[in-house]
Amino acid sequence: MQKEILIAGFGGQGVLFAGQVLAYAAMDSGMEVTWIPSYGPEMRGGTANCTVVIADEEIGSPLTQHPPLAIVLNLPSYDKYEAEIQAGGVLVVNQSMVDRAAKRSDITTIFIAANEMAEQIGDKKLTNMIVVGAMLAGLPEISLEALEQALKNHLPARHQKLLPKNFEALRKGFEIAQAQMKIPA
Amino acid sequence: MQKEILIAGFGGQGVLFAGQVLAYAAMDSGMEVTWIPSYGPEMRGGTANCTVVIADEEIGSPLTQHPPLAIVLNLPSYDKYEAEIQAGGVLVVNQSMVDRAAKRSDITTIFIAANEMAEQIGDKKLTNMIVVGAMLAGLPEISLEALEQALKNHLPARHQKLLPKNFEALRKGFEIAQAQMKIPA
Amino acid sequence: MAAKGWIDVSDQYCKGCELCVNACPQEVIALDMSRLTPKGYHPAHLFKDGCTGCAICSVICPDAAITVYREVTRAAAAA
Amino acid sequence: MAAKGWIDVSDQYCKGCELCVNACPQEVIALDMSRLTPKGYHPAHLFKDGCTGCAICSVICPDAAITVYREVTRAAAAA
Amino acid sequence: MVALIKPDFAIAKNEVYCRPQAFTDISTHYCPGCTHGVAHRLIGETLDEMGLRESTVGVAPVGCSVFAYNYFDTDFVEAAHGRAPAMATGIKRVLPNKVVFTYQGDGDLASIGMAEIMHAAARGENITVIFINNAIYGMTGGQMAPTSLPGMKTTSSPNGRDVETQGYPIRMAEMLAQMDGAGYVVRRSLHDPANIRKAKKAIRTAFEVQLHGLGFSLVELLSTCPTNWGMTPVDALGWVNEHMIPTFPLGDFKISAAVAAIK
Amino acid sequence: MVALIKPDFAIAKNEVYCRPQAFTDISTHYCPGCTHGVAHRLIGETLDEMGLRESTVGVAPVGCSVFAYNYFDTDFVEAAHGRAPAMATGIKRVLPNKVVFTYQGDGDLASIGMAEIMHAAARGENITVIFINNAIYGMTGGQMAPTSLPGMKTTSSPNGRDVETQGYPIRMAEMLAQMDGAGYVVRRSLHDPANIRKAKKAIRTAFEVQLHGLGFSLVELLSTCPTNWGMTPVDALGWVNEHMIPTFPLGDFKISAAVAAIK
Amino acid sequence: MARELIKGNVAMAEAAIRFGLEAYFGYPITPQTELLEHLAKRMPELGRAFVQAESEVAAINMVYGAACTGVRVMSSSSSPGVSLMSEGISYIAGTEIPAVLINVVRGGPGLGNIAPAQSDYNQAVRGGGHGDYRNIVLAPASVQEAIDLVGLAFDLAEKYRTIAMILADGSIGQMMEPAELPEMRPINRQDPAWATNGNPDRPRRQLTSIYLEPHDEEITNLRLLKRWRDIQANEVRYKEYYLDDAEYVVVGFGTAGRIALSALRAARARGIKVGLLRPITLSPFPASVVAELAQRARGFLVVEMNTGQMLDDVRMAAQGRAPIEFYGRPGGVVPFPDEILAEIERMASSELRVETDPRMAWLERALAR
Amino acid sequence: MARELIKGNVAMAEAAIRFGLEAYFGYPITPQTELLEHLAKRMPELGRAFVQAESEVAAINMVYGAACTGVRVMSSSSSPGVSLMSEGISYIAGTEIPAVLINVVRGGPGLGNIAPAQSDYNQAVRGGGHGDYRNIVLAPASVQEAIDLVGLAFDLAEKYRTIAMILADGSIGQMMEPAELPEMRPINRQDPAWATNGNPDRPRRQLTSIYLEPHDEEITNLRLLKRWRDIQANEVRYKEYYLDDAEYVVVGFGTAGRIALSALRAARARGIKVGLLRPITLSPFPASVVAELAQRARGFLVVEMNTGQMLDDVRMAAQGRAPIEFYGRPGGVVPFPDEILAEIERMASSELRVETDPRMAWLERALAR
Ligand SMILES: Cc1ncc(C[n+]2csc(CCOP(=O)(O)OP(=O)(O)O)c2C)c(N)n1
Ligand SMILES: Cc1ncc(C[n+]2csc(CCOP(=O)(O)OP(=O)(O)O)c2C)c(N)n1
Ligand code: SF4
Ligand code: SF4
Ligand code: SF4
Ligand code: SF4
Repeated sequence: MQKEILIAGFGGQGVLFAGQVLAYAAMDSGMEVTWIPSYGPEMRGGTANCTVVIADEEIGSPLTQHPPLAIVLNLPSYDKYEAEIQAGGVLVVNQSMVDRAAKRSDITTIFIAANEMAEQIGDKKLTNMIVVGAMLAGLPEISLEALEQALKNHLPARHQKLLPKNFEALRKGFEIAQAQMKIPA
Repeated sequence: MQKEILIAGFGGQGVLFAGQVLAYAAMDSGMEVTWIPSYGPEMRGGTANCTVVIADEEIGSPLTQHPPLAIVLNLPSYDKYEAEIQAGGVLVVNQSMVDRAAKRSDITTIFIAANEMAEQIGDKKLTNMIVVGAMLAGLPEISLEALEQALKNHLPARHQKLLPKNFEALRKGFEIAQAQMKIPA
Repeated sequence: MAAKGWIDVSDQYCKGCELCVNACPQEVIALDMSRLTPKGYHPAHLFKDGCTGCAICSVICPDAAITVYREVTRAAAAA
Repeated sequence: MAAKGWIDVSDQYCKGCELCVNACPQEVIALDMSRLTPKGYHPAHLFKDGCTGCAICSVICPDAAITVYREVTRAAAAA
Repeated sequence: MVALIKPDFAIAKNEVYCRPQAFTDISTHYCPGCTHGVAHRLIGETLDEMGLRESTVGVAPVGCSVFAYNYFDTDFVEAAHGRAPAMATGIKRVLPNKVVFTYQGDGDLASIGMAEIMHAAARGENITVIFINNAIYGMTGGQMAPTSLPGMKTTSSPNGRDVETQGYPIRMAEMLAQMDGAGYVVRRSLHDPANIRKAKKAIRTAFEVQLHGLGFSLVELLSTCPTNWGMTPVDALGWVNEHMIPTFPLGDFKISAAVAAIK
Repeated sequence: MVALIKPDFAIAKNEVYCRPQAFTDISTHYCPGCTHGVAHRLIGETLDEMGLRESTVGVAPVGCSVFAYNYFDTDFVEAAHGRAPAMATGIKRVLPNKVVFTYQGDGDLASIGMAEIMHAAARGENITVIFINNAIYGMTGGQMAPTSLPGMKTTSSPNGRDVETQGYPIRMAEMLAQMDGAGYVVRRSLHDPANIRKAKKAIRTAFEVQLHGLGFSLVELLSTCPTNWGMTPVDALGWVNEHMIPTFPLGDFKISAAVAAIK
Repeated sequence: MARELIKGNVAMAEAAIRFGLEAYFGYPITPQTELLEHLAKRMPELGRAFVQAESEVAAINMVYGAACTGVRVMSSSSSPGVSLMSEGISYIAGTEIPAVLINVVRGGPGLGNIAPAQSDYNQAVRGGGHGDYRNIVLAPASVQEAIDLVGLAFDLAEKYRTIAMILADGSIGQMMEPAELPEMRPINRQDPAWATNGNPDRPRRQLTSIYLEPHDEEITNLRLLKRWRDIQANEVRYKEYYLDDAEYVVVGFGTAGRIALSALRAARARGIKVGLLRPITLSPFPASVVAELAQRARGFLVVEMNTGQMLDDVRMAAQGRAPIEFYGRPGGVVPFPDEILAEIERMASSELRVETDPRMAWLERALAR
Repeated sequence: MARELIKGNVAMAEAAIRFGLEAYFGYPITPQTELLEHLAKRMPELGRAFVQAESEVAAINMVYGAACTGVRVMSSSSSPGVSLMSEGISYIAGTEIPAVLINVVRGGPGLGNIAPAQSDYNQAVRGGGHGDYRNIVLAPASVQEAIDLVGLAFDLAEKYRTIAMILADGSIGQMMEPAELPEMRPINRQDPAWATNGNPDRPRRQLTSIYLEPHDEEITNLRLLKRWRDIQANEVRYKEYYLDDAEYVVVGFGTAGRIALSALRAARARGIKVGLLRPITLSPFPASVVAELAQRARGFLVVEMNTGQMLDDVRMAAQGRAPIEFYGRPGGVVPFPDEILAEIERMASSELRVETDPRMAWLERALAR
């Protein structure tokens, strides 16, 4: 088994941490994993993305051109990556920053208004956890529990108090995605 | 035809210029020639030497281990190079700085008290011209006239007035060497 | 009567850094939260009357985004 | 009565630069033209009486070639 | 709140300020509120006013201003980190009648480029140097610079610059003023409009010094790095005033007699 | 003239001066009368008097003093041209309790090594630098140095140093004194016994500064190059006095409060 | 110790500390900076030496000085910075003292960019500095391997009194992977017989790279080469994948090598008998392995993130016994497995000849693209 | 013009002037210094730019700046100084502008000594700097050739917008030979389409080596390699001696090559059919000539004043078709013809095999000596 997950958005949307949480969960579940960011000279307002690869054997390339799974948090990323997803793949789209419909029908696109939902839960920093939760619906290799455990283990001490809200965000995202995918819970 | 001439002594004895005069004469006589010095960090009191190669075809190595011809202006050089001369070769020794006899009988060694002779002529800077003149006795390829011409052409303007004395030095050296070699003029 | 002024802020250059907002002595500049520039910033704009065309905003603007105009009063014209 | 002094100049180190000759206040040092050091220099030496052992030569010598001695007068010894 | 209507007098002939001619129409990559942009603007305005746009060769450094060559409508080259003064020397010696200037940050000029700037000044190299001192390495993400203040937290002095092991800030203007070859060496700040105006005057003088062939000219500009200082652009201006100026006093450190004469 | 007879009192116990213990018995390669030798002697004597021979690591430069490591009976390394202060930093940071000193010429320290010496001083690196200023490149045969005097003829300024194109002499001691990290920076001369004695005092103080951990210490010594100046050793001393001292005034340029306290 | 998810740059820095690093000297440069930043924090905590040097020139000469004292010392940089170290590297090699250097390679030449590249192979392997010397060069392909190679680098550097350089790339430096760090190893300072550490009660020691007498320098050059012979004999390291029955052999190091592995699996899935040789020691190069493979392989495919540098070593080792093809992505472009798969298929389905210059043949294809 | 007896260093300096050198930047170093000193005198006389830089780092960056203006510019140094130029050289290569450099090689590594050596071959040919680029490298074997190659270097540098380096050695630099200098060529400044010379009435120009987008850097790398392909195709230069009927081929460049010639004559006198290939362009290397010779030669003897650097290029070109032997004198030792003669005789009288690594085989012999 090997699966690649691409996560893309604006700097500041928590793209890199979202990927790391997935990576931690995969590692703690005993899988091989790589996480690699796009990096550049210090400049504000740019886009950021990272690729997470999980597998049950030694991982070759940490990058892939056509990932089966992806999360896009803004319109530019959606425009850039929608075409790259493997047929049959799953794409989670942050509807709050995207004002258009899906162009592809050969992939499962999950629309989720992550910003608003995050603010409902009470912290818009949770946007990334909502979409990560949603992604799990298409990523059976990582259980919701494993992800929560990963957060417990790796969320910096000063943020531990935020764990409940993070869990809530994950669950919300997961449930909505499941609903959209019509996969019986 | 190819012949190598090694000239060695203390810095300040005019070793390098002696070699250059021979090189100029060879060049002006239409031969191929190379002149190469030993060079080192700026330090006084060291020994200096140079090798001149003359030939009638493209010259390969500008250096040789066993020259047929050599001039040594002091004892250390005599001790160092006497053994290296080709059998049958000619070695001109500045007797003024050397207090021992020749060790080899298979080469022609010409002893000449160059310092004293130079001072007789009136300028101890002429020591090198005396031994060069002597060397010509063993170097038929370069005529005394050619050497004098070379001096005329290449002695710096400010030293031109010294030409007559230089000529005298060359001749003196040449004659004594011829006498020692018993070669009919 | 204070000179009358106006500023145009270029959407192409403005990065919404608020240095002009802070520098404007008349306090008539603000970021326009209702608009985003192509680069995704809320640009500065005049939000009320009172601009004297003193051009201080253009002196502090790191992105040369501001063009400043001043009405030429009869007095000034005559001088 | 001036202190009596003496210098030994090492043939191994002396390069005949004459700095000591020039520095000696008593003018009792000269190069010994009758001798050559292994390196081929004429070494410095005391050429007449009068060395006070002031050690100025050793202060200027670039090659630490000079050893200076001074006779200990009764006065000095007592002190 | 209703949007204001643009008045009729807001037309070209009534412009009191507009973007310099010497600028290209490329928007800079600098972070919002970074005063690198102000420094650029002052140079652009000066090139306009002195009519030098078409006879100038600029030398960009390695640093956040590495792309300076994109923003000025003049010939430009991009130097190796710290070597802009050497590169400018090469250009100026071949083209003595052109105006040659370098634009350098503090890591570029005061750290890796120390030898090149010192010797350009010692040679009295007839070039102009605009030195942006923001007390930090911007481009690489906020490491300590030779100009970082004692105790200043950076990514390579996480507990604050410890002068015992990491040394003291270097005052380059004062240092370079010691060089006989230096004609004009001053320090200005970009933290408010009044100081920005003074900075511009200094830049103009520096270029005039070069035009008159009066030797090395340098303008050190205290500048901000909101991003790596972790402040808003506005707060960053205040930080320059409160913390940098005490360590890097503003002033004229070298005005040679010849320069004084033309001023 | 009869040779004098060595008197009986000329025995060990009556020695007023003899060759330093800290010297090896190797005769130096320096030209006759070159005051590099005097500088070496003063260092040797100081190491003796302070008992540092067995706890010192010296750093030799590239220059005529490249072989300094042969002459001192202490551990020694030989640095790349101009980088002795960096190499010394590497050693001192690992061995803070050892005495580390560099010995550098003006080409080494003031030309190619400008950045390393300036930053060693800025860091307040706790090392001692003996800086031999002979206004020329000795080892390579007499090219112009950053310290060559205006109009001075060298093999790379055959018509005399033209300050317009070749720049002005750099006064390193004055320059380095500007650094907050510098504890002790002075200039002395080796042209006569009185000055040589002063030079030795300064060298001793510099080592004491290091032992007390009071930061960067440097002693600049005006020195001769009879060979490349084309003078007799004696005339060369005079030339230092008449021509070098006016451009490189002797004096104390930096004595930090802490250093003043121990003096 | 437990596996943790850790970034390559941080992993190499922390590994160096645990393997006994006593002094670090460096200068910031992307994509290596996290390495310096980690040490800026950790070394002072541990009372060890950390200096942000004024430049890479100064950094390498600080390393030179510290190395002379016999402790474990390191510097790290990226391409342009390593070029500035060339003279110092040559001095260290000529002085025969141990030092560890890390080059997190970026796109070049010149300022280039900060993306992952392998274009400093020649500089690292053929020696960027002047004079006759060779450095040990190690190429990690994963964060775990990067950690392990840091330890190996220190051991080999000390064993052979030489420079050991880790040639990583931006991707190794920036990637996070689960990896296990070694235990913190206590520092026990040795006093190697050559170290100029100012210790009393022994004859003075000197360390220099000068041999004014050509004869002495020649002896030194031969001593270095003799040592290199031993290194070649004892220290070659590489990793093999599916080589036993391989008809085609892909050769790639570091990131290019691990990406090739993905392509390999796909190719195997399509029934192509292809294997992978991933050199870990780029210098000494596993020449004998290549020579042996050349006897039986139908063809080689060399894959690099440059325009073909290790390619020369493969060609020299193969001595014309098997055809060699090249595929490269220079300038900071990281190839995708699909591209390499396509090359493997092209190779497996075409008539290969030894004659052609693989680099230029590839160039023609690349320009055609 | 008449032949004059002239020193190599002075000859190269004066030749550069007559071929239109407009700006020189350098730093003194033995055995190159006379070159700088000659220009220190002549350039100001002619109103051209001469700067004794504060270091080689500064010198190469001054060259970089002056080269951007499109005039003929040069620097010269010797081994350690050239190492310090590595970063600047990489920048110039990445910016694609012409410049001429002269390396009068001395013994290394490190400070080494000042005697003649050829141990910077790898640095010059494989590029001491970071990133993918190649320089043209020319190796003179006589003063006359040094003069001619200075002219060629300027022409090729401009034709291909590249660095042309002359790799001489202390012996070429210090030797005097009769030679003919070119006429003084009048300077007529061009305005190449790329030169940043601040001229009015045209769009601004930029010269940089930065390509932040990997894709752009890749295109640049390929453009450089394409140019290199043309250089390889058009600019290979070498000299042949007695190759027509040669059974054995000696390969040597520069001083080693001309010394081999003496040995060759002696060997011929003893009836050994041996010829000499003396590469003049070390880069591009005359690989096809070697390949062609490998078809018929019984064996090669590579002779270098180093531990075997060009040797790799000969091996790569021969592709195992003929046995290759090596003889080297590193560290500043200049071999005598007799030594090479002995090697030729050894080769002619022994069973040669391709397998062995010529460098290590030679090392064993050298250590046995
Ligand atoms: C030789 C070399 N070393 C290091 C770097 C990495 N680097 C790029 S910019 C920079 C420092 C920039 O700081 P500064 O000069 O203060 O300019 P700023 O970004 O703050 O404007 C460094 C270290 C490089 N590009 N080249
Ligand atoms: C990188 C490098 N550049 C140049 C040289 C050549 N070189 C050796 S010593 C020296 C200058 C010596 O002058 P200085 O430092 O004043 O010392 P001095 O010989 O006068 O005592 C130079 C340029 C070198 N060895 N290495
Ligand atoms: S200062 Fe300029 S960039 Fe900043 S907000 Fe005002 S107009 Fe925009
Ligand atoms: S000063 Fe020293 S070296 Fe010079 S002559 Fe006197 S004793 Fe000899
Ligand atoms: S990082 Fe700092 S210096 Fe660089 S552009 Fe941003 S604010 Fe300006
Ligand atoms: S060349 Fe000059 S500096 Fe060097 S040893 Fe001789 S006199 Fe002293």
